[in-house]
Order: sequence, then structure tokens, then C-alpha cells
Amino acid sequence: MPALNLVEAVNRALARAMEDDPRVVVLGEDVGVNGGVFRATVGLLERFGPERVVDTPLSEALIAGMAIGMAAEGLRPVVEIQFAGFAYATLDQILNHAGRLRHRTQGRLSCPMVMRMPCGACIRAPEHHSESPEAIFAHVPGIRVVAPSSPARAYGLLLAAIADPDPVVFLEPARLYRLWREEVADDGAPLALDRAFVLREGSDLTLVSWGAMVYETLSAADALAREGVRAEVIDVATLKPLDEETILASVAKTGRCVVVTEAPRTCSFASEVAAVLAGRGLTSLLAPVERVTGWDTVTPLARLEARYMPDVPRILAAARRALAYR
Amino acid sequence: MPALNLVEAVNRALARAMEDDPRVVVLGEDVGVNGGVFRATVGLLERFGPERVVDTPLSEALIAGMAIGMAAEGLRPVVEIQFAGFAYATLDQILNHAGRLRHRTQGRLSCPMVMRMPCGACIRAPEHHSESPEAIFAHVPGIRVVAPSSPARAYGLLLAAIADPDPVVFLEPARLYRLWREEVADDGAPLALDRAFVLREGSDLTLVSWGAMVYETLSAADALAREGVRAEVIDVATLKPLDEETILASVAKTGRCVVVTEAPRTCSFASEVAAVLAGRGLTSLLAPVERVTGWDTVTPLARLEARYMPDVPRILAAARRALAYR
Amino acid sequence: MSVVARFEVRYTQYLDERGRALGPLPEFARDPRALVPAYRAMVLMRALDAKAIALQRTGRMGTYASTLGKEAIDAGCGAVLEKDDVVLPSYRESGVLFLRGVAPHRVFLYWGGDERGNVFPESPRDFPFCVPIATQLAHAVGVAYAIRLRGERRAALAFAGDGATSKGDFHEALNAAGVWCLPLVVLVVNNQYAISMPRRRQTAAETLAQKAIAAGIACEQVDGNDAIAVRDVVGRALARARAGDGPTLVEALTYRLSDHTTADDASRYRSAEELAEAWKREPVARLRAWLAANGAWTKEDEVALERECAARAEAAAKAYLETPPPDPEQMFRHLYAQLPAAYRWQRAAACGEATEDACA
Amino acid sequence: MSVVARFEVRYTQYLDERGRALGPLPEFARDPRALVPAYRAMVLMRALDAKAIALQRTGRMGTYASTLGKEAIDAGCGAVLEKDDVVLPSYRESGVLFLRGVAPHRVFLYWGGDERGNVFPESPRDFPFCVPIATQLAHAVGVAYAIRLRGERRAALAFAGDGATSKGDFHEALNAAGVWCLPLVVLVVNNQYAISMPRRRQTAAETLAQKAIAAGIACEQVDGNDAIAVRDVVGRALARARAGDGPTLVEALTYRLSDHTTADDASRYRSAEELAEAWKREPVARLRAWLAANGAWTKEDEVALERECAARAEAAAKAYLETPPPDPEQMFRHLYAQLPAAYRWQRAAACGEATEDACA
Ligand SMILES: Cc1ncc(C[n+]2csc(CCOP(=O)(O)OP(=O)(O)O)c2C)c(N)n1
Ligand SMILES: Cc1ncc(C[n+]2csc(CCOP(=O)(O)OP(=O)(O)O)c2C)c(N)n1
Ligand SMILES: [Mg+2]
Ligand SMILES: [Mg+2]
Repeated sequence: MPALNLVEAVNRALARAMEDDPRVVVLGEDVGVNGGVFRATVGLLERFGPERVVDTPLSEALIAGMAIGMAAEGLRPVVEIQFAGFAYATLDQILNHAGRLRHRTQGRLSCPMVMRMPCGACIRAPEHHSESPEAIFAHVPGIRVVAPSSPARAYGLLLAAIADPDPVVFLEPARLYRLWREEVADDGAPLALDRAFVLREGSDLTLVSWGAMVYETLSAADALAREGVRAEVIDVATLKPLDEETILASVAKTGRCVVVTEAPRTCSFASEVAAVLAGRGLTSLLAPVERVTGWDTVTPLARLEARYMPDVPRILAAARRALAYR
Repeated sequence: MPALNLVEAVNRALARAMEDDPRVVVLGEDVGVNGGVFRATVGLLERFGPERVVDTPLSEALIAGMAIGMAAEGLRPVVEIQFAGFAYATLDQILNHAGRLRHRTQGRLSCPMVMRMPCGACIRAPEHHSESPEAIFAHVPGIRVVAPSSPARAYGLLLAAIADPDPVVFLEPARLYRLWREEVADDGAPLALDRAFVLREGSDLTLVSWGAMVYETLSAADALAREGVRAEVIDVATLKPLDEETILASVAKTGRCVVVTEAPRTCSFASEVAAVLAGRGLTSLLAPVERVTGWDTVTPLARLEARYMPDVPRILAAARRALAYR
Repeated sequence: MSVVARFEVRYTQYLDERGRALGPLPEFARDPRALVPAYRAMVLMRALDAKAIALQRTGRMGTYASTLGKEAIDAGCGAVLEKDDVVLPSYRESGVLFLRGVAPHRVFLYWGGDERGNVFPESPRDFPFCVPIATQLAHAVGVAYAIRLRGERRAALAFAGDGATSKGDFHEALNAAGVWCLPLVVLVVNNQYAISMPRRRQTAAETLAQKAIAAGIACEQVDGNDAIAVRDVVGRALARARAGDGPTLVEALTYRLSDHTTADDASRYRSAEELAEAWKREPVARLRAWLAANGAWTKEDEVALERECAARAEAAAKAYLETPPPDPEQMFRHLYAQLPAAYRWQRAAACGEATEDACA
Repeated sequence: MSVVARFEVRYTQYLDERGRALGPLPEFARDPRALVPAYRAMVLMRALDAKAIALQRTGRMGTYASTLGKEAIDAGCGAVLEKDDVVLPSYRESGVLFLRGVAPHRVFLYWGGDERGNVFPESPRDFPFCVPIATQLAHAVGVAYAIRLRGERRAALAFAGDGATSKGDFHEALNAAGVWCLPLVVLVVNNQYAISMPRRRQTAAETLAQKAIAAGIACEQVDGNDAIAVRDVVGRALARARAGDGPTLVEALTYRLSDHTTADDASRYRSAEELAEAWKREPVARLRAWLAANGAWTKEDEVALERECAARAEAAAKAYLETPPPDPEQMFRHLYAQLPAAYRWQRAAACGEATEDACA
């Protein structure tokens, strides 16, 4: 079994899907000879040719809309948007069309497409390269939103996304692309698109996160473990539809919950998780739900981004408040 | 004092602002000779001329971006987007620029613009004319989001939005445009942009909503009153920044809360309100926070939209559950 | 200073305003009877349009976008489309869809506020009506790309208005079509208005056809009130597309004889004189005059056709009005291929089968 | 069929690749010494560019977008801009900004990851760097509209790359500029690549200048490695704009001699031969050759200039490296004119002055 980092796992899943299904095409800016600015599509052009590995003009709205047309005509387009900050121009197509084509035509046409993009801050990149737009996408009816946080999950979830008959927005944590390797069997096995992952079991406290923040959250759980606190760590992974049951079951056990996201706080996906707890989870709650989030500010440039991001100390402080609450 | 409906109050505020401040310009599709498709800008062309009442080409992204340029150059642009469903093309400009210009230039340039748009369903309009995108805008750092729910509040909040030195997204409930009239003093007096309105005081239950749903919520409160239940009704009105204190103070009193929005449930602004209650409000909560929302579906066309929208029976059912909870 | 590129825009018209041939006609029009089906379709379009407006005015339909004045475009395109081509309409192409076999009551259902109006069993690969201006052109690029990728001899025909040419989507699509030399024809219905915005204030470009020059693709301007010219120009463009010779932008000049939609009042922004002038150039009378002058159409034919069209419009209205109302489950039925478990309670609640319980 | 519109695209070049005049030069170049300041600026740009890359390579700066090869464009534009004009750069116009008076260390700060890099006290109305491709062109329309509304004799000059011409924003902006006849010049820096995408696959258009035809506005193509030609063409376009004679699209032909940014490796997608060919046409040597041949520049001048530029680059690096790190409050300081009360606790928490307490 090869040891892959996250971006290699994405690459492997793309190659696998293209090999197994001739309808799969990959398109986006610089995905061809350049292999993608993060090298997620490297080698695909050579293997599958320029008709299926499509360098597009610099037109994000067109790329998203074109994928909708391809999907309706029977292809399985997998779009790469170069950075999440450039995906805003696709929102019109995603909101007004991708999520609606099946409903609008009452099942006559459908839109099996995937839109991948690197997300998140702390890669010391220029302006607009550090966005976390998951809450916006999760608000869109008719689509799925997925955010892997490990090489193996990236591989299995991306295969599932490509095989899914409906549009999937696939948010890749750029910060984790090359952070570590793990064994990933290239077995073509998809993961479920509606199940959260319990990464660590515990009974004292529930830590919920997704994407790059899972990494930070696991580190916080390690620190807590050293203090004898057993934190359950949940990687939401499939943000839409949200697996409320796994989160509720955990909080039923722990009574305390910290939700971590690097997106701006207001109307973030952390708010959605907290809202579920304020509703269906209320009886379980022994302490206020802590949201550890990006500030309601513009993600700052590199010199300050560490002061914007949730980090282990902030997660720990929230965890301690939740644990101390009586 | 003239009795105005909501769209007339918008019109009056626009005229007032243009009269008082020569920097104010109005721009959008069909805002000139046609007076806007809802007639919100009627009469302005005649009074202020085509240079300040600008019919634009059919290009929403341009309109939003152009307003940013105008604002930075010292004008006070007030944009009309014809329907909220066509505002998605502006999100790139709003997210990547309007909310950031001041920060990006550390105060050197700023963006005092207003982007108005009719929102919401149940006006029996064609496809894509029934959107409620407030949660998306409320997630954007550096902007304000306002949603009036009465003629007087529309007048005062719009004047405040135009006078504000930062970008404001102004969401007008199309369904309420002509629903009733009330006396509105054309006194040029702005309302605060960070204060929720307690429309009705009560101690048994807190009902929270904004925009067109305020109307439905007040009707539900009437029905509850007939049963002897005193519901406090809060019109959030200024969604971003959110006046958490008013909501928390109310729930501290009532212990029970129903939040109503017609937007799709997941990652809606109702989730944000519920999240605040799950955090800072938890100790007050005597019952789960009920979110009465649009379904996580595409807003259906006219024949089904009544089955999509939160209505008095759904609000009442939620209120009764909250009241009955022990 | 040297000139590094030169361009020109050509205009095609065969019939003058009174239906007289301005010169030799294209091959397909040598026998005037070949144009009778197009004429019949145009008259039917007008009857269905009138019926839709009547339904709206009597409160039995929602906002409706009239097709009055563009019948020659719809009929001309309908005549040259092949079954396997893909049509991507705006909201104003019901005429084309009728010629694709779509039952008229579906169009009434659409404007009546029912998603079943976009179900076209007769023409299953055509796209649904599209309201967000110009967004369908990106879809058309994707469709055309798929066709080219599979090496099929088909084409995509996408429609857009004069207003749509100001949208970025329009340009992004044309450019991409040029880059990949796609089998795509984009037809701009220049009806002189985008709601209240007159064509001359929508853009400083002398023609809309020339917008293709930005994308390096072929363009043509055609008299959109001349069914023969439309058929000729679009027919050749589609043939080129199917043959792999690349995309074309066609600008068809016409005039919106109706209000923008039933929710609009065009008298607020244009004069009665202008409208009266436009009526002189309208397409139905023009083609009828030419057919009659060439012995292919009689007064009796006209009377019979009027009767037939009235009956078909009536039947469409009946089929529309008798369609049972949608059940709430329709909101969820095709939201996803299979409704995720997380949303099942919402479906149950919407259908009145369960309560919405925050503590479910 | 008749021709209803004709267009042509003209190209301007004064100096050949070796710096020899191809014909009569524009008025301003009659005295070659008038071009010395432009030459000096171009050499300084190159020195600053080299310094930025050195800072990045040694881990003291973030990703940086080189200006290597476009010095003639920046210097030519800088020479004809007036103080009250407004510049709207992309991310690659630091050269223009230097000529606007912006201190070089600001540019280093920007690429070093500090918002203070976009504070231009010397040129306060110019726009900040812009990364989301082509979005600045909409801002330029708004700026130009404001100028026109107030009847001022100023112009906006906006920059975009060849890749940017594929974005809808580019077309929406040109079209609007045409509709309102705005005082706007859009300069397309055609450096033949958008990251790895070569110009010829970005669009099927023969020139990028012709994209103006879609908007019905003036266009010109110019040799962007010829500082005299750029100054001439852009100078005339800006003069027309200020005089109320409307917008112009200028395509300046050049070549990106560097990688796209320091994060890119251009050898993945283009050949060493192509790059070597491009170096033969580069702008600095060309202008130097012309100046020298015309007696306005000597070897000694060159040596002195090299020394001076090295010192200025060193000073800029020093000013950059000595700028104290931003404090966390910078995230909040200019988020709004006045931070709303609702966010004050976030500021306090970010600055370590308070805890984040969900029950605050
Ligand atoms: C993106 C977008 N913006 C605004 C609208 C509202 N709107 C509907 S039709 C229309 C005018 C369209 O004009 P044109 O493209 O000429 O088509 P026509 O209606 O004349 O057929 C507008 C502005 C819309 N549907 N989509
Ligand atoms: C909207 C958007 N999409 C993608 C990117 C990522 N990106 C940065 S530069 C670039 C290429 C731009 O090429 P061009 O316009 O020719 O400018 P150049 O870099 O050559 O100066 C791309 C795709 C971006 N910044 N903005
Ligand atoms: Mg039109
Ligand atoms: Mg380039």
C-alpha cells in the first residue's frame, strides 16, 4: 500500500475514477501540462489526453456552468477551482443551476459534477488564497458538501463524490496537502457521503471540526488526554447533508461540545452544528456550546494569519471552559 | 404625515438621501424611466437626472463592482439588484472587495455603498425570484446586512444604510412591499444599524424573525395572545452585526425561543441565532430552540410555495412545542 | 502603425417588409410550399401566446413572457434543428420548443408555477427554460464539449437576448467555444429591449453580432423577422457546427411587440409610434404575403389554420387547467437522486405526515 | 447579404528589437534625453524585482509576482499618467506604482504578507493590488463614472493580463465604459501566459485588442517592449479619455520572462528556446541601445545607474525588514470605520486582552 499525502491521494482518486469511468473528465485552470498549481492533477494529461484533462480559459463562472452542461449531457466532470477565493464567481451557477437542475426538470436532467478546490488559511499565500466558504455552499439546496481531512478520507470521499449522481462541492484543506503521509489502498472503494467520522472516542467532551481544523483539534485532544480528559473528536467530513446523529450521540454521552472552524464566526458551519445542539441536543447539554472560529474579519495576510486562526490554545481554553461549567 | 407602503417608503428614503447629499447616486437595471420593476425608484430620474439615476447594462457583477469604484472615489452609490436571485453574480465583488477595501488599504480607501434588493417568496413570481440569501451575506466580513419589515423601518434603516461609511446589503421583503401602509414622517431620521426591534413584549416565549417573516410571526403572536400566551416578538432587522443582547435579554425572561426564516434551514441565519442561544443563552433555555425555516429544498414555483414557507400554523406548532416542553 | 487584423459583419435578408423577395432565394425556398410548415407553426405560436396572456389576465396563470414578434426566429430555427441537437432556451423560446415536440400545455404549466412544465418527454435532452440571464450559455459550452468529445455529429443551439450580451457569461461562453472550436450556435434575439433598456443604451457596439469578434469566432447578422433568412443563416451555422467547423454567433434583428412580461407596462418607456412602426415589419404577415404571392397560401387556408390553431390553444389550456395540482412531495422528489436520510423528516413534515419536532 | 460593419486593429511599434527606429518617432522622443527618466525607472524596476526574488528565495518574503519583462509598459504608462489620474493595478504593476511615488518597501510589505503594503500615501487615490482576476476593471468603471459625473479632467487607467480577457468582468467593464463613454483606458499586458496557459489557447481571437470591438470602443495594439510606443499609444488614449472622447482598450505585447510567481516553475510548460527568443526582444536593452545610439546614454551612466539602483533596492529591503510586525489589532482596526460593538470582544480576544467566553 503506498503512503500518500493528501494531495497525492486526491491525484490517485482522480486517476482511478478516470480509469474506471470514461465519462469522467477533469477541467480547470492549469490542470493539464502544469498538473494543477498544487499538482493535484499531475500525470493525468499524459495518461488520459487533453480532451479529458481540460485546461480552461480563465473563467470560473464558465467552468462551473460548463460542467453543468457536460453533466447533463452524460459526462462526469470534475472541476478544479484554483483557490476557494476564486469560487465566488461560480456561486451563481451552483446556486441557480447545479443544485436545481434535477428538481427543475423533475428528474429529466441531472448534474453529476464535482467541484474541487483548495481551502483555508495558513499556507502563507497571497490575498484571497485563504478562504473557507463551506457555510455558503452548505446553505445551497440540492448539492452535497464534503471536506476531507486525511489522505485516506480524501481518496474515498472523492471517489464517492465523483460516483454520486448529484453535484458535490469538494473542499480540500490546502494546509494539509503535504503535511503527512499515510497508507492509502488504491482499491477504488468509496466512503459514505453522509457519515461523520469519530476519530477518537471519549466521554468527557466532544470536539467537532472538519478540514484543516481537524488536525488542530486532534492536537488539542492530545493535550487534553495528557491532562486525563478524554475528548471525543468528530470529523464532520460530509457537511451537507450533515450527520446530526453522530454528533448528537456523542454529546448525549459527553454533555459538552466545542465546534471548531477557521471560517468567520457569523453564519459559519459551526453555527449550524451549535443550532442542532440548541434544538435536538439541548437536553444533553451540560455546558454552553463553544464555537472556536475565525474572527468576523477578513482573513489577514500571512504576517497575521496565525492570530486569526483557531489554534490549540484557543481550542484548549474553550474545552476547559466547557469542562469547568457547572 | 403621509401613509406609505414599504416600497413607497424605500422610494421616499432614496429621494430624501439624493436631495440631502449630492454624492448619492442610484444605479441598476431599469431604475430610470421605468422606475424599477417594483417602482422603488419611480420619479427619481425626473428629479435628479440620468447622471445620478443610472440605468445600467445587464451586468450584475459590473454593477456591484462599479459601485465599489464609485464609493472609493467619493460617491455614495445605492445599487438596486432586480431580484435577490440575480445577486449571486455580485458575491465575488461583495466578498472579495466591498467588505475588504477599507481593511486591505488600512483605511486609505473605503466603500460606502448600499446594495438593495427585493427578497423572499410568495409573490407568485417566476423561477429564481424568491430567494432569501441573508445568511450568505451575513457571513461576509466587513459589511452590514439589514432587512426591514415595515414602511417606517424601511425608511429609517435605508437612510442609515446610505449614510453609513461602510457597505450595506439591504434586503427588502418583496412580499411586504404593498401589503399595508403606515404613517412615515419624511424627517430624514436614520435608525440605528445595530439594534433589533422588540415589536411586542411578552414573557412566555420569544419569537425571532426578520423581513417578510416578521409579518407571519406577528400573526402567530396574535393567535397565541388569543390563547393567553404572551409572546415577545423580535424583529432582528440588522442581521449583521447581530444585536445578540436584545435576543438574550428576551430569552432570559422567557426561556423559550422560536426563530423563523423562509431561507433553507441549513446554515441559515436562524442557525446563527440558535447558535448564540446554545452558547451565551444556554443557561436561560428552558426548551430546545425551535427553528421554523424553509425546507432544505429549492424554493418551489408558485403552485407549491405556500407549502415551502413557514406560516402561522408551523410557527404555532413550534411555539406550542416550546411552551409545552418541560 | 500597421493594421494587424480586419473584420466585417454581414447581414442577411431575403424578404422585404412586405414579403417581396429582394433577390435570389436560398435553395430550400425554391418551392414556396416548403415554407408552409414554418408559417403554420408561426401562426400557432401566436395563438398559444394569446391564450397564455388570456390565462394570465384572468388570474389562471402567473407572470408570462410573450413571444409576440419573434415567431420567424423560432420557426426558422425549429426548421433546421435535428432531433439529436440540443436546444438551450432562455425563457422566451417556447416557439422553438413547440417545434421540438414539446406539448404546449407544458409551457403553460411552467408559467403557471409548476416544475412539471420543464419536463419535455418529446425532447428529453433539451434544456429547461432559463431565467438567470445568459447563464445557459455556459451550459451550452458544456453540452457542445461533450458532443465534440464523443465525436458526435450534433450541435447545441443556445438562445439569449440583446440584454444578455452585456453579461460576462455571454462572453466567457463565446470565448470558450472559440478555444475548443465547439459545435455551438448562439442565437441572440435582438428584440431591441431588455425590459425598459433600449438596445442602443445596452452597448455602444454597432451590432451585437460583432461581439463574436472578441472571441475570434464567426458571426452573422440576420433579419429576424424574415423566416427564410433565419432558416438560411442558422441552418448553415448549425451545419458548420455539426461538421466540426466551429461555433457561430447569430444576431437576429426583431422587435418585442409585447410588454416584457405580463408584469411589465412597456408604455412607460416606449412610444406608441415606435411600436406601430415595428408592427409594419412583423414576421407573420410578411411570410404570409410571400406565400400568397407565390401561390402557396390562400384565404381559405388562412381561415382553416386560424380555426385549427384556436382549437389547439384551447386544448392546451384545458390540459393545463386540468393538470392536478402538485403534491408537496414534489419539492423533495427530485431534489437529489435519492433523498438523503437527513432530509426525510422535512419531507414528512411538508407532506403533513409528521410534526417538525426540534427534539425528534 | 451585405456588410453592415467593418473594423480593424492597428499596431504601433517605433523601435525594432535592437533599438533602431523603424521610422519617424513621436514628438516627445525627438530629444532622446526625454526618454532617460523612463530608462532609469526601468532599470530600477529590474533591481527591485531582483531584490524581491532574493528576499523570497531566502525565506524573508511570501509568494511574489515578478515584473521581469514588462518594464517598458510600466515606464511608458508612468510617464503619461497625471497626478490626479487613478491607477487600478493587477498584482503585477508595482513598476507603475513606483512611478506614482509609492515607496518600494510598501510593495515588499504587500508580498511579505502585510496589509500596510497597500497604503500609498504618495498616491492616495490609486487602487490597491488586485488578485481576483479582472475584478478591478469593474472598479475602474465606477471610478471613471465618478470622474465623468463631476466633470473632472482626469482618467482611470486599469491593468489586466491576457488571461483576464477571458473573464466576464473584463467584458462587462468594457461594455459599460462604452455605454457611458467613460474616461477609462484598459491596458492588457499580454505577456503570452496566464500561469501555464499560453495566449493562443486562452482565446481564438487573433488579437486581444479586438475584444474592444464587442464593446464598441476604440482599441490599439502596441509593442509592449518598446517604451516609446507604449508612451505614445497610452498617452494618446489617456488624453482622449480626459478630453471626454471615451475609453480605449490597449493591448501591449510583451513576454513574461520570469516564472508566473515564485511559487511557479515555468519550465514545466514552456521551452528554454522560447524563453531565449523572448529575451532578444526584451525592453531594457532595447531602449538602452536606442539611447546610446542617439548619444543620450553612456557606459558610465550605466555603471552609475546600476550602483544607484542596487542601493535603492537595498534600502527598500531594509525598510521592509525593519517594519515592525503588525499587531493583531490590525485585523480589526479598519474592518469598519468604527468597529461595531458586537465585535469588540473578538478584538479583545485576538489581542489577548480578554478570554473568549461563550457565556460572556
Ligand atoms: C441575471 C439576471 N438579471 C436580471 C434579470 C431580470 N430580467 C429578466 S428579463 C430581463 C431583460 C432581458 O433582456 P434580453 O436579454 O434582451 O431578453 P428579452 O427579455 O428581451 O427576451 C431582466 C433584466 C434576470 N432574469 N437575470
Ligand atoms: C478569478 C481568479 N481566478 C484564478 C486566479 C489564480 N491566478 C492568479 S494569476 C492567474 C493567471 C493570470 O494570467 P494573466 O491575466 O495573463 O496575468 P499575468 O499573471 O500573466 O500577469 C491565475 C489563474 C485568480 N487570481 N483569480
Ligand atoms: Mg431583448
Ligand atoms: Mg499573462
